[in-house]
Amino acid sequence: MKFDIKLRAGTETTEHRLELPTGTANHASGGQLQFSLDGDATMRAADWAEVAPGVYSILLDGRSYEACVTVSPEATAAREFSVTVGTRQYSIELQDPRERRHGGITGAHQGPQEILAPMPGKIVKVLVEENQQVAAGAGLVVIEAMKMQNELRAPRPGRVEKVYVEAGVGVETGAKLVRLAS
Amino acid sequence: MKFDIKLRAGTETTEHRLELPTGTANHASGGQLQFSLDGDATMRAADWAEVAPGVYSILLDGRSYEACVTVSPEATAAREFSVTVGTRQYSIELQDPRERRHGGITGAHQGPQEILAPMPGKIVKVLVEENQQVAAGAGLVVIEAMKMQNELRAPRPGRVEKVYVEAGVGVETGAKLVRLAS
Amino acid sequence: MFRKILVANRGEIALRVMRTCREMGLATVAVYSDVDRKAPHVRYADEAYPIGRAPSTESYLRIDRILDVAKRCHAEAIHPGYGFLSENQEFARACAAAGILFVGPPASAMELMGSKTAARHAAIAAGLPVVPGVDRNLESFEEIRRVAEEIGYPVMLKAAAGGGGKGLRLVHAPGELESAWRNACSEAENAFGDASVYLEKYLDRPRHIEIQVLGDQHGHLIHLGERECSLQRRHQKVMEECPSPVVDEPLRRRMGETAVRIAQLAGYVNAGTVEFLVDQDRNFYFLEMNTRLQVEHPITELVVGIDLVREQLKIAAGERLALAQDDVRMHGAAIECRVYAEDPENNFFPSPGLITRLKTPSGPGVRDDSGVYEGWTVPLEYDPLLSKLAVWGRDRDEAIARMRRALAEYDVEGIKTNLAFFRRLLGHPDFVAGRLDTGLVDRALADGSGADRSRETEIAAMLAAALHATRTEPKASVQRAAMGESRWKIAGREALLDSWPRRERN
Amino acid sequence: MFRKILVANRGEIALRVMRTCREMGLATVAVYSDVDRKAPHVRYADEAYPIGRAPSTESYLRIDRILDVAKRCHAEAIHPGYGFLSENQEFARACAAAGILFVGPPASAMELMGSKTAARHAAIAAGLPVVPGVDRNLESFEEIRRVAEEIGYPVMLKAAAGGGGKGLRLVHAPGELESAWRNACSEAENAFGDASVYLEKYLDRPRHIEIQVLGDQHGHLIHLGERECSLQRRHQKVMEECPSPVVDEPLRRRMGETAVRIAQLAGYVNAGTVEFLVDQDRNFYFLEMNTRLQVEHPITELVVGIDLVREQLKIAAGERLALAQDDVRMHGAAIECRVYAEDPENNFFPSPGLITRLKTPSGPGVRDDSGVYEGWTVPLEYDPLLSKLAVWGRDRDEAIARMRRALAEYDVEGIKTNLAFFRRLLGHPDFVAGRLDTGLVDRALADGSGADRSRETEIAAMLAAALHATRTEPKASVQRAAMGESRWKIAGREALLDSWPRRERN
Repeated sequence: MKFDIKLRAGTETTEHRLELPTGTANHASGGQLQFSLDGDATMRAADWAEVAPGVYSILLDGRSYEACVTVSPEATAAREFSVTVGTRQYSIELQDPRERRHGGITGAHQGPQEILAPMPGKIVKVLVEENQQVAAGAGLVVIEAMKMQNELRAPRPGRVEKVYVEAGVGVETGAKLVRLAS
Repeated sequence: MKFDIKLRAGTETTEHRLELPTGTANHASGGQLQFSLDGDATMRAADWAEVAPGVYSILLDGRSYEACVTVSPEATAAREFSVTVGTRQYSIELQDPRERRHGGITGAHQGPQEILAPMPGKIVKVLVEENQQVAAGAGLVVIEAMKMQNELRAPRPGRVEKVYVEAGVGVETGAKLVRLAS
Repeated sequence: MFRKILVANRGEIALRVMRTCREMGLATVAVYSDVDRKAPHVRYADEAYPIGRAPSTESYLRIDRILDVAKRCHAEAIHPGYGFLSENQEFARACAAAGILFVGPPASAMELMGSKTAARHAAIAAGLPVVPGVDRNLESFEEIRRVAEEIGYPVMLKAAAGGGGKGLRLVHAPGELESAWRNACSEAENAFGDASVYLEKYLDRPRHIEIQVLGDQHGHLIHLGERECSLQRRHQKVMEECPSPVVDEPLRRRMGETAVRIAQLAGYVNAGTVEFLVDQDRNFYFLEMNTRLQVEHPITELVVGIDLVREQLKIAAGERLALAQDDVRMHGAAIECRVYAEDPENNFFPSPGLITRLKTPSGPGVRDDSGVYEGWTVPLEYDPLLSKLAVWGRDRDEAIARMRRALAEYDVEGIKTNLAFFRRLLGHPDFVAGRLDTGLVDRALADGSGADRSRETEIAAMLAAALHATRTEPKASVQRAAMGESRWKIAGREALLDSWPRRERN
Repeated sequence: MFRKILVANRGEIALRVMRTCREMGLATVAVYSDVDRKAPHVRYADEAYPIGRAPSTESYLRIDRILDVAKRCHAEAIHPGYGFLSENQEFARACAAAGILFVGPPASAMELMGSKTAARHAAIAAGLPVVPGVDRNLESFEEIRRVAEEIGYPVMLKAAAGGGGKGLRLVHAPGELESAWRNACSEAENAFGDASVYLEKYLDRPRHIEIQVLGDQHGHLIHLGERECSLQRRHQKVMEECPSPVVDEPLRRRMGETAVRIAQLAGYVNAGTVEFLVDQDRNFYFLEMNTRLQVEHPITELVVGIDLVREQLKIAAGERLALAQDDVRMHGAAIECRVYAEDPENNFFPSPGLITRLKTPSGPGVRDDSGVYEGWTVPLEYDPLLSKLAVWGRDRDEAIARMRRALAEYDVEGIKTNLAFFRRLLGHPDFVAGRLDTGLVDRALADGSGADRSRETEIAAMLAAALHATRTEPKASVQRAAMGESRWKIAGREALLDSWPRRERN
């Protein structure tokens, strides 16, 4: 099996290709595996064991890692995971090379930008009107959740093309709030 | 739904009949339910919620109970559960009345008695031979598990009809060790 | 001593109070809103009764319903925890009227100390030090502006009825004053039903140090030393420690005596906290009194070895304090981190939701006062405090090392938490050196998370993700099978799926 | 200080040692047997290496393999925990020969104190009190019988190389002597590879009280007070407390000074424990010295506020003890329960297996040093100790109340544990009154579990079982579907199943 991987650590993203022999991990809950990273000709060995659902103990040359794999709440791709190893957190997107050839990972979207609710909550106040020009950092909407009011700000300057919400309504994570035209 | 229940608390066993309206608990993970116990004409109400797989929070007239239901390791009947409520432990066997009519719960078995391994371990020593007469409390077999040697004793006097094991072999929980004839 | 007590709260503080009740043999009664049926405090209590819908104004703030439950189930006392009704005089009075013991100060003390301006008045009249400012509520913007000019910028706007950072605004320059005033009034109105604000001089990098007091109904008042609460974000405490690195025994005695005098002025009974600002020259100024248990009470418990909730309950039952001031001795050092459901990488936005995995720290010197469990859905209606993680060490260095270890053991998945933020804060040189002030948190945040990458760790992460993807996909096929396909057909397709990457290798 | 340490142990003690190592910034190395690949100590360590098959003689007792791992990964020190190789002189010598620090006493001290008869000789020679008995190994049954007659029954047979209750036999009358002797020899041979036994006078209801000592490599030795370990079953400690209810300050000083003298006789370095029997008149007799950390060390840590593992590591690195005898102060009271995988309702048979659910206690004053997790399969090859549950309270009563509360919060499903037994023991009037002796556990057991029934609790249990049966059965149908049946057919059959009990009602 081959995996094309986008790994995000903090603000940095790197791309990798990981190869595992077919059938690795299909049935057992642990064992030895061989892998090759980024086209390296020599395979490396690792020892793995699933110690709880989605939690993998991995020994790499004797070093002990524990990785907790969950499906990202904001996952858009089918195989996008949030992985915690000790105190480090990664966002990992897997793709098989064939899929990629037929479309694959697209670049960052340009043009109008949707401002989404970062959490569920209640809209307390809408600070802008449609067609209004806003500077980067200007307040757009105030959401209340968990007894805190949080002001969402414009990530860049632009024109408010659409306002989707009004004060008093409840929203879920990822709900569209405002569309900014560039 | 009706359930005929055998409830064991410590060494005491009592029998009960519990009636719930059909469909109770089929889909939701909690709610209100009505029940009648032991043929009581008036239904009582309870509030239930499954807070973790197999763990039920139950409010009975406001009193809060938490019951953890697991399948007994030594379960012989299909619906035999080990239930922990707070610090109390019960063994509960459910039967529907129809099944019971066609066979049901049988009484304690008389005649020869199989002595079973109470835990997995290694047979260290067999203290009896076939056809030997033993008194109640006589040592039969010594099993070692978790660094402790444990002597299994005869629950009643009798003749050793069969010895299934020999020193050095490993046994699983419930493995037959010795058969005692009365 | 009474036999049954209702805890008019939820989350970790309800559990923490119930734990001591159990140790004292008291029956506990929980109340819960619609979204809290499966909440830990409902599971833990001996009895539990519903009191309304999710918004706290329809449940945990409903005095009528809570008292109704208390009467129906014959609870003799009510512990309010903190937040919700804990500083509500009306509630204290209603309890008294219903013949139920309120575990807290008398309504009169709450009234005096509940208004920051009244508390300032009282302190000034008694000759005690307060932060320069005005000691009356300011109603009009004109008045605010004039007073701000008199005192000199920067100034701090504060809600008179406030607490918990709500209705607070720091104003650096005259141009910012009006919008800050509007926001503060509106937040104060929302949070406390009272829009009154007042004004104080803003001190440069002050330390926020508070004194725990304890008084019985027979006039005996003592203090239990200080807690340093200078580490704040948005005027909310995030991490506290005991003792304070700058408080020595003479300063502790002076601050403690001042705190006891303030409590005496108010006729204070039960547990309370007197907050001070301490400037760079170690002068201290009375700020306000919190007439309830504090979130950070565990670090005092760890260092003085006294269960504050147990003392609260005994005091409420009319018992005399068994402790004299000289019985209070501090041993070692304690630190508390407030573990919140919030996303430090996204401006600390709240992050309610399902906890899919929870691994909590334990072992030597670690105390986790949690209010959640794996499988619990943290509701969006309430405070985002998941747990108070506290550690004790023989000295401050041992406590810091232990907190780092505990934070490394802590893992919460499914929702975001501020654990990673604490890990960073505990490594900040100013924190390690004990140079604490209310701006340190922002400086630590500004330092950035750094490119602390580890190739081997990343490999482990990628292997785990690949293994997980491989292992979870066949299950998806089985689900498909349940929808009407033959298991054998699926098996054939899986074999195909398995083989194509091999072909891809060439 | 060294930088990397190998922990030659498993389970809760390996985790407990690694926790302190992490706090001190030391890299930790685990070793594991085949059945321990998923064990908590492997998950917790920075590095982990396999050392062989499940039986400890092929893994955790393999000095060669452990030293080989240590050399390969450049560990500078080895902590042996307790059990396994912790009291093995050969191991200590092999470490020294390999240039690796052994965290424990020198082999010479281990040798002297490791033989109970040699230790007795030394104590007698120094004029210290010992239990009447013979101070040499007895090889023949004839000799045993003669000595037993001399001392007078009851007598206690003990393995010379023993510990942990193995090879111990109490003999009340001459008729029981021979079979007891055979069993003791055989158990001693199995456990320690040495069949030697010796004989002691059996004291009537003695208390088992031990003193913790700590000595550095520079000749500085102190004691850290006592632990009461009188609650035993089959000569194994089950619950310990600190301080002892019968030890006052003068007795503590005398026992402490005696313990320090014994340690000095042995040239003792690092942490060790001197065990005494204390009779009804509070006379104390030296019993033996344990040349390692004890299972019950947490209660000393809680009461004196000193991390014993930290001290062990600093001593091993050659540091001087920073503590003088006067720095050791006891605060409050602590109790420990040894949570074992064993079935109190079935003669305490071991109960290894899969832990299907694990709920651990926390909150004020509770310390759970666990070596298991939910989903872990407790192997049958090793000690059944799952966790050391310890609590601290301001006094003994508060500690007892807290332990009861903690035990009520503890739930382990899938395997049997002795938790219910502890709940019963903590309610026994003799325990509550502090009347402890080595026979109390058996008396508490004999009192029976009582018919402590609660109808409402039983109703809750039955409702939960019925709900669970109802909710889990449809899943069985889905599994059937995956084997080739149409989902729709199943749905039809389920409807039938659901409806028939209704018909039955008539």
